[in-house]
Amino acid sequence: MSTRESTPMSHPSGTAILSVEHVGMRFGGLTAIADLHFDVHEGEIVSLIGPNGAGKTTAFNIMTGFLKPTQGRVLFRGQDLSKTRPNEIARLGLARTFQRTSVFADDTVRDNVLIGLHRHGEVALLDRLFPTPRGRRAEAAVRERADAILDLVGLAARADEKAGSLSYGEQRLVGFALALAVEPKMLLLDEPVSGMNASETQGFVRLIRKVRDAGVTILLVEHDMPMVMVVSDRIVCLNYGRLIAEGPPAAIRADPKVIEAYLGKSAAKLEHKEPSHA
Amino acid sequence: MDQLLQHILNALVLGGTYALLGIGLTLIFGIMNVVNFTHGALYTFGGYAMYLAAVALGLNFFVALPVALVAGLLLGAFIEFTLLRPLRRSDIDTTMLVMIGAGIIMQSGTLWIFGGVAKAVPTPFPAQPLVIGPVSLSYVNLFVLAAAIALIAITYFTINGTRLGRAMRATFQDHDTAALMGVNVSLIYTATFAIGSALAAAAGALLGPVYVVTPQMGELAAVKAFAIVILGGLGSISGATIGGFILAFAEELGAGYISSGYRDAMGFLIIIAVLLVKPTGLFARAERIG
Amino acid sequence: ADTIKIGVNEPLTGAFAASGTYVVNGAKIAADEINAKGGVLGKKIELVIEDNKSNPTEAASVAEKLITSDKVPVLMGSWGSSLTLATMPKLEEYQVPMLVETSSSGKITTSGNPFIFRISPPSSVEADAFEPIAKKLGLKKVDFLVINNDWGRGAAADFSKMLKANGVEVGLTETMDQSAQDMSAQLSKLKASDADTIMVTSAVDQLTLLFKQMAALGLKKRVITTGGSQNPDQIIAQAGAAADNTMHLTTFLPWWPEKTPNPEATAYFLGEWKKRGFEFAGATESFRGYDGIRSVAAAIAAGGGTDPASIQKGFWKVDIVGLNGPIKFAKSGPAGKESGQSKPNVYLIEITDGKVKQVQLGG
Amino acid sequence: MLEISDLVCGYGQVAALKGISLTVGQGQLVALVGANGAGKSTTLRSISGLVPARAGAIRLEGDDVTRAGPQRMLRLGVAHCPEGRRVFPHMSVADNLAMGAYLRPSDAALRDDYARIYAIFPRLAERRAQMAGTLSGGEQQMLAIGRALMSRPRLVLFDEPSLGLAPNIVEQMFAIIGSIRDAGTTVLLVEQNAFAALELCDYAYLLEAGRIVKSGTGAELIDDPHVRAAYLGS
Amino acid sequence: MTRFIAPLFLVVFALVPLGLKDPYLLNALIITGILTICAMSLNLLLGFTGQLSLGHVAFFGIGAYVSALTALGFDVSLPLGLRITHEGGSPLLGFVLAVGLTGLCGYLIGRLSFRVRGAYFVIVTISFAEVVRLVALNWVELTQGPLALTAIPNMVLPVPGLGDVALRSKMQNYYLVLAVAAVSYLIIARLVASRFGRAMRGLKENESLALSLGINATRTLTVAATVSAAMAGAAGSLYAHYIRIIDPDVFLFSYTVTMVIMVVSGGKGTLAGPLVGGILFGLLPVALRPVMAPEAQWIVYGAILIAILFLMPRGIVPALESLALRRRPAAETKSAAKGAAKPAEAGANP
Ligand SMILES: Nc1ncnc2c1ncn2[C@@H]1O[C@H](COP(=O)(O)OP(=O)(O)OP(=O)(O)O)[C@@H](O)[C@H]1O
Ligand SMILES: Nc1ncnc2c1ncn2[C@@H]1O[C@H](COP(=O)(O)OP(=O)(O)OP(=O)(O)O)[C@@H](O)[C@H]1O
Ligand SMILES: [Mg+2]
Ligand SMILES: [Mg+2]
Repeated sequence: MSTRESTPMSHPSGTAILSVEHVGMRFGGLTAIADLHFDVHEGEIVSLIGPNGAGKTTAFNIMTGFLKPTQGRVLFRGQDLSKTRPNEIARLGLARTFQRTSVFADDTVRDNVLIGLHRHGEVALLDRLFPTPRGRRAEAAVRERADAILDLVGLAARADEKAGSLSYGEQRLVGFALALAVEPKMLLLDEPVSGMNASETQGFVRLIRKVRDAGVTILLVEHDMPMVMVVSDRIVCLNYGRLIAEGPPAAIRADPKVIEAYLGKSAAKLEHKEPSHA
Repeated sequence: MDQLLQHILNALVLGGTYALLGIGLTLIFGIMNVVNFTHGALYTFGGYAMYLAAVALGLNFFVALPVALVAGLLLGAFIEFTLLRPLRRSDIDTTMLVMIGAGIIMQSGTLWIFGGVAKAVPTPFPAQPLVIGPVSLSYVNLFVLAAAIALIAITYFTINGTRLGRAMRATFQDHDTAALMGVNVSLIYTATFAIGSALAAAAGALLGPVYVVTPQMGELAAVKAFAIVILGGLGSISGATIGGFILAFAEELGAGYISSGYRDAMGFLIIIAVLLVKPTGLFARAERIG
Repeated sequence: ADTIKIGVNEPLTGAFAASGTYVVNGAKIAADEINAKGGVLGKKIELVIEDNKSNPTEAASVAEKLITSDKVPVLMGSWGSSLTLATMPKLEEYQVPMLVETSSSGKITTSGNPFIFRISPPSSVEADAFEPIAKKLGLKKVDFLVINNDWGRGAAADFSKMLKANGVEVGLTETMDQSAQDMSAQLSKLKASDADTIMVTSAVDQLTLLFKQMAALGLKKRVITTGGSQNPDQIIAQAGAAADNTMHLTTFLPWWPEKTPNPEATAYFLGEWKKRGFEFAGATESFRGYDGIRSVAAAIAAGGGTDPASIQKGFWKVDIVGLNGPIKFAKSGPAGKESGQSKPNVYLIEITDGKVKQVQLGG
Repeated sequence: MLEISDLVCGYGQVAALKGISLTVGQGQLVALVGANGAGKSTTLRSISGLVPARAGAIRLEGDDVTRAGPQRMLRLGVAHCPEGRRVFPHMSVADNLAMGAYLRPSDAALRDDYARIYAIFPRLAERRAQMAGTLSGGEQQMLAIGRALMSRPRLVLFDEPSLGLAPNIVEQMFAIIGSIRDAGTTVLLVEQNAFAALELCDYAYLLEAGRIVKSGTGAELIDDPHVRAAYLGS
Repeated sequence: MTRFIAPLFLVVFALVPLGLKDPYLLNALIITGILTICAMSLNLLLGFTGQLSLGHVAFFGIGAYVSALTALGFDVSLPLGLRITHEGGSPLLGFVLAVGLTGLCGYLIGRLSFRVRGAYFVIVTISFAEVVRLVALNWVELTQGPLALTAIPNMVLPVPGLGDVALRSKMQNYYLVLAVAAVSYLIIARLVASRFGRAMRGLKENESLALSLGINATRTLTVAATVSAAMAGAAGSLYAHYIRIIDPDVFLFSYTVTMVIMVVSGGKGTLAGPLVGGILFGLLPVALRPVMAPEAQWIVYGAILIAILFLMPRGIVPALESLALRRRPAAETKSAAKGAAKPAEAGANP
């Protein structure tokens, strides 16, 4: 179950930005994750796949401090996250989206992003208590940033609507915009394209590539195999909380263990469809 | 030693009454998510209903009790129908405030109708206490404890073991989806509030004869009920029961051995302590993120 | 004006509603009686009754309203001590006198407010009156169980002092919250103590509960209540046999009008009380309102004017016989700014077999 | 079996459906595809009575059910498996399934139904007593599907049933939906996995911005250049 | 439109005493003003962070006691033979200490109780208030317990050229309360408009999402609790020096209920809401008093409260806002009404 030795070689340039070190998580009698161990390198897009209930979201929750592992630890840019709280982790530059749509439902889409940008427009107490020109300028700058982010994800037209009234797929984009607002060094995306059709998914692939090219490392959980295969530099596969395979897409696609536990017959289709995505 | 025994016995009896106070509220506050400021007034209502049935109408004590309970049921249904139903989609603070308004009206109405002078409800139980060695206990308290346990058991079974109970839980977790399952959501709202109210009224009807009935009797009772419900974990019947006993023991022993001036503080100190150690209450339910 | 207004500041809603209503009913009887006899200084008196909601802030506001909007030259109020204390700065501000009919806190007459005239006994006065009785009863050791407010605390302090001075041992002092219904913890503790007597101070509702719970716990000690708000008939009706053999310090004996200091007035008051359809039980509390208004009327008559200053002067000249003894104000508090305090009679009664009987102490 | 004509409905001031008409024949599997926000979920919600129609009519086997509430629709045999799982989080897996059979509590066949659902999704059998809110996303989706089937519907409305499911389970799920149809149950399917849905269905509608813009057999839509570009990603 | 409510109120209420000479009404306005300050401070918690404090009266009461004891002096013995004697000092110092100490209490309560949220926070605050009340009641040596602190001096302000001026008249106290209210409003307004305000909003709506965006829940909520408590403490201090007697009844639960009524009826989470609700429910009892029997006053009070919420479930100010919106071109009106199904909302995952 340890295929990880290959990674340093396949990524000679990369230093590990995130290391998951022998993490285990138990809920009562249930082992959700057992001895999970892998690295993500700077600038990579890595996918974490596995059957339903394999422990992917739980792994995200551990990496972002929402759960404390019962065993092992996570390092982000060399820093141990064991005692770090979720908001501090976000400030360190590790942002995430949620599998379940998660937006500030009563606020407009723009206000959502503004909340995400809460660290910007840091103004002095004086400017806070009295509406000084400096304070106003800072405010305008933040709004500009928010609009830029909305433009990027393609929600500019919906900026003034309540996030809660958007359709499911659109709310997922708001979630992504929120994560971008944190200006992360690394993004954890939990099923970002669920609820999107193939064309929308292609648009999203372009989007995350753009984000990656801007220097953001990406760890992706997704069940949309065509997308995973086309976008990932490397794939890590879990089953019952254990790592069962790790490697480049082609290897994973062909791995009998992965096919058996996860891909099913669709593995065959993937090969056949891949070129059309590239 | 004798004193300790007596304190423990007192606490058991008191715990039963506290548990009874708590379970009505745990339905409405814990399951329905309505911060029910009429709980105290419904408790008072039960006391006066008992007074009217037993003293004014001259009914037998054991007949008057179910009469008061049913009166509480009907009043609860009426409150839900007129005050809560139109605000079903409003947020919790809005309904809380409407309940505050209703509570004020009910309490002042009681004062207006019955005056401020306390009323006593006679019980058929012997005045002489049951003496067991060094400790003693009144029969009426014993009856209240038994009735409380019975009501708690019935409620527990209704919520956890029946189709109605399942529909209640489902409705307040996600009412749209419950409607998709074929649940008559409006009926469930009314029924839940009515049952919770009936339990509050039952507590008043049982305790009214033990104490006296006054327009203010519900105030302190309501605050304690909130404490009990939260101590035990929102929406948990067994939690509310245990919470009731914990509070009773804390108060009884606190007053007996620390200071009676701080008697009512004991319960609250325990609550603060428990929540600091276990922020989700004693009987938390599992949540997940992401 | 052709009437003289008297402001009445009482709790008609909230925790003390029952008591405030009793006092107001007594006050109305007095006002009607006075007016039927032609009023004071040739003018009818008019009660301006306001509810202070059992809340000190409201009590102060009500005083303000009565004085400034209704222009009353004199007030009666406000039942509870904290309610009375809250109105006192207003009296000073507007220089208007007030008759205090029920409150017991010592502070009311010792803080140097010359506009205060009180007919109810502070607990120190009650304790002094109890002194000879205590000796005769042969008390050895006394525990206290008191309501946790100024009244209960004051009683515990003053009675303890007096008892200790008389060589009586003082044991525990337990308190109970004003709205508490279950006192079994305190009672169990008292049951286990070695005192022979428990002195209890609280209002009638809580006393009823106490006696029932004492019976349930099998607590059989001598019980003496203080404070005069016991309303024995209600206790008998509601606590039944549990109230038997309890003793009560009281200031009014409506059971035997002939034994009261002013039999004629007592008979009239009780007659009216009954005529108006009130329950006899309330008379023990409402007589304060009756005596209060009569005292105010006497002050107006004695002062000879309807302005606050004349009435204030008039209070010092009041000398009438109330339902519970002579009403005559003695100076109390810092020199130059004394308040008036009248000293009523105090009696000891006992409940036996559901009947009230006076304990004759042969003195 | 189901006939919708000129249906208009929406939320607040927004009209999400601007007059759509579609027909689902008895025993058919009809797919409804469209972009995010097109109004697919709204269509299903208005059929099951969660969102009231503002204009137009919904007919079930000829009877007008435009104003029927969710309870009545379920009694008539229409089950709705909602978007985004919507399981009852603080109830066990078994209780959630029991809620699915709420309207036929004393049916003797209930046991078989549990057994059938557990057989389809063995993971649910393992987690019978677990609180549904703590299940993983995919597990919750399985539960939602199972729950909808518990009412033994004659018409099922599936809203993105493949959402969050692993590829092998998705495959299995499409097979199940096919077999439901084959067993005589009518299905109206909303899916983002448009290719699979169109391959499986008997007939399909394309919804854009609250209007039906195209309809035809699955194969016809798959071959349509606009559909290919906008929904199939090729 | 509702932006102008606060300045309008300020101007109107600054002019009121010039025309109004009735001391009773002035007194009612002063009390209302003090309670409105409390309501504004409660709104910072309830309206902007979504945390309901049903123990807010604790801060009001602590402020009152701290200020009164600072002015009156005290002499207490503590365990370990310690003894603290304080001679009595300036009421202004009392005010400053009241603000500081209640702020500190708010900070500590915030630190402790923001580990719990929602209903649990509610009960921790109720418990805190109840414990504080019982301490005030039972620690007779310090607080005189139920015997009350009396003869509290009026507030004293240093006025250039005049030295220290005791605020004895109603008018002076009125303007003092108005000034403190205005400053409180300004502080809250700026706080809420800042990035800090955005953090509060995020936490209120979806806490785990807010955390994932780097919002520091504990710090944000603690700052809100501290500011909120300090303002309630300031109001308590004003109260003590105005009424001039306090006893443990300043911790009455009904004051908290009044504050909640003011906030929610006016519109929680809006700046002007507590002002509108405060004035309305502060003066309503005054208006009802002359027209009906005491019990009926309460019943009408409750009925009006219910009627307001039936007509305007989100409160008066939000209702005015959406009325103003509706007047504008239809395109802009994505109305406030909450829609039916909300896909993102249901379920356990916060
Ligand atoms: N709080 C919890 N309590 C109990 N069990 C839990 C809890 N959270 C997760 N689990 C269980 O742990 C396992 C892993 O869940 P997780 O959500 O990480 O799966 P996943 O890999 O993200 O699956 P999916 O692809 O379906 O989203 C599941 O079986 C789930 O039921
Ligand atoms: N609760 C609501 N309140 C207000 N508007 C809503 C609400 N739900 C949906 N809408 C709006 O109605 C329109 C249609 O939404 P619907 O959910 O039906 O889309 P959909 O086709 O199912 O999209 P998706 O594929 O993203 O689920 C969208 O513009 C959406 O913003
Ligand atoms: Mg997951
Ligand atoms: Mg949808």
